[in-house]
Amino acid sequence: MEYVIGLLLIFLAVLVAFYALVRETDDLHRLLLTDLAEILALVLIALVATDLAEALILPGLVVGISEIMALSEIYLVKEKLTKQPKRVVKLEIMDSAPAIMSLILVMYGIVLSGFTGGALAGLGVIFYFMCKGHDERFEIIETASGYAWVMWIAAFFIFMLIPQYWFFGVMIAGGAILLKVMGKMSLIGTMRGDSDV
Amino acid sequence: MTPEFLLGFIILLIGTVSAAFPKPKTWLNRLINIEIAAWGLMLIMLSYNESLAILTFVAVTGISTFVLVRVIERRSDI
Amino acid sequence: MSAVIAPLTSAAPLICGLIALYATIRIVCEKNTLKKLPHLNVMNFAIAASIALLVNHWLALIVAVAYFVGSTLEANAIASAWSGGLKDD
Amino acid sequence: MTDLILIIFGLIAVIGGLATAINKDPFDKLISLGILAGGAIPFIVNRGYMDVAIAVALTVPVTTIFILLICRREIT
Repeated sequence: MEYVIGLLLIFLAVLVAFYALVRETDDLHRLLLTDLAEILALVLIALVATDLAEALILPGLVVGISEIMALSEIYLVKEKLTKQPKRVVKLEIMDSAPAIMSLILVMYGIVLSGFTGGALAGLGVIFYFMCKGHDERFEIIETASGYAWVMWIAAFFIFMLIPQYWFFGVMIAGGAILLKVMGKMSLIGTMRGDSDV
Repeated sequence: MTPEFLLGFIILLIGTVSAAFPKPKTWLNRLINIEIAAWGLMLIMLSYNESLAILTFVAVTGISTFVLVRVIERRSDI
Repeated sequence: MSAVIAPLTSAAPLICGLIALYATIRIVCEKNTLKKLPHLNVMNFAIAASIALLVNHWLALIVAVAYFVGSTLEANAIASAWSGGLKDD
Repeated sequence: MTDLILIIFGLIAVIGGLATAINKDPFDKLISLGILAGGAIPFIVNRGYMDVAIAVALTVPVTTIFILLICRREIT
């Protein structure tokens, strides 16, 4: 009963969103409406209401964030908006808050581990880079990414050769995906700023 | 029919309608109205006890908001 | 003794919720943006208190602290951006 | 008694959502979004997911600060 009511309401919402998407002509408005359509699709999955829903939502979120990033980059290149903006807003909060705030977020993300912890820690790192500025130290991120690959392959061999230590392998793989997601997400934070490369 | 389910659908419908037809049609208004729909989705996930999905969804919403803000900032600068 | 305390402890988050509802109505009815912010702070304090009183668990205290810090930061950021941000040259 | 508290928080959340949809000034909209968050977080706490509530309460102001970067007041 609850499932049927939810399904009817969500189809109504999808109809409204796609009607707006059809009527829209500006490209940036269409990009924003794509985000709305992603949220509505996730509601459709969440209505399944078992552990299967949770297992389906996580890949949906991964695909959604990568889609938004790729489409926004394509849009920026297509509209020739590649140079930095002139007026960058500075808030008073951005001098005092980010150190403690992003420290808490990164610590909590490391405790969670996996893609969830990587996204949370990546948000903290983006916040820190956005507020404090950055000095183009990409080689650290590349090194971390290489170690993450090594950890991943080590976890794979543990699964294959000594399966009785599976918990150790799960922990190594979780740490590796945390490193990789956090490094990739922190690259986004360096894209906004006053220093032109 | 838990209270979270009902509340989540009310907020989701408010957010969807207001994001589809924002009143002063600017990019900023539409971005903020999408946040309302995101809160509705979070409450619906809560009513089905999908806690890990909520955590990931909240973090991903923050990151995608930053990506969209970067696009809007450069677009409205010219 | 505990029979006397039990209705009191369950009435305390209710009072905090009513204060939050009153502050919400004041925010919505207020026209000036700058005058909305003190009422927003009142609502944040009331919500943080009722979070700490709602569930009998020690982690609820940490949730209340996190919500308190986060919402105060948010209100400060809105006020700072409304006044035009940090002027640097 | 707990039902009455939940009804009050649901009312706060719905008022916040409607006010966010109706308001026109971006700063008023962000303040109303704060009301919506304040109404929604007690539901997470009431279900018993304290770790999720900590993460949500810390992530919401970061998202608001991101949006504030493109809010400009028209200097009159």
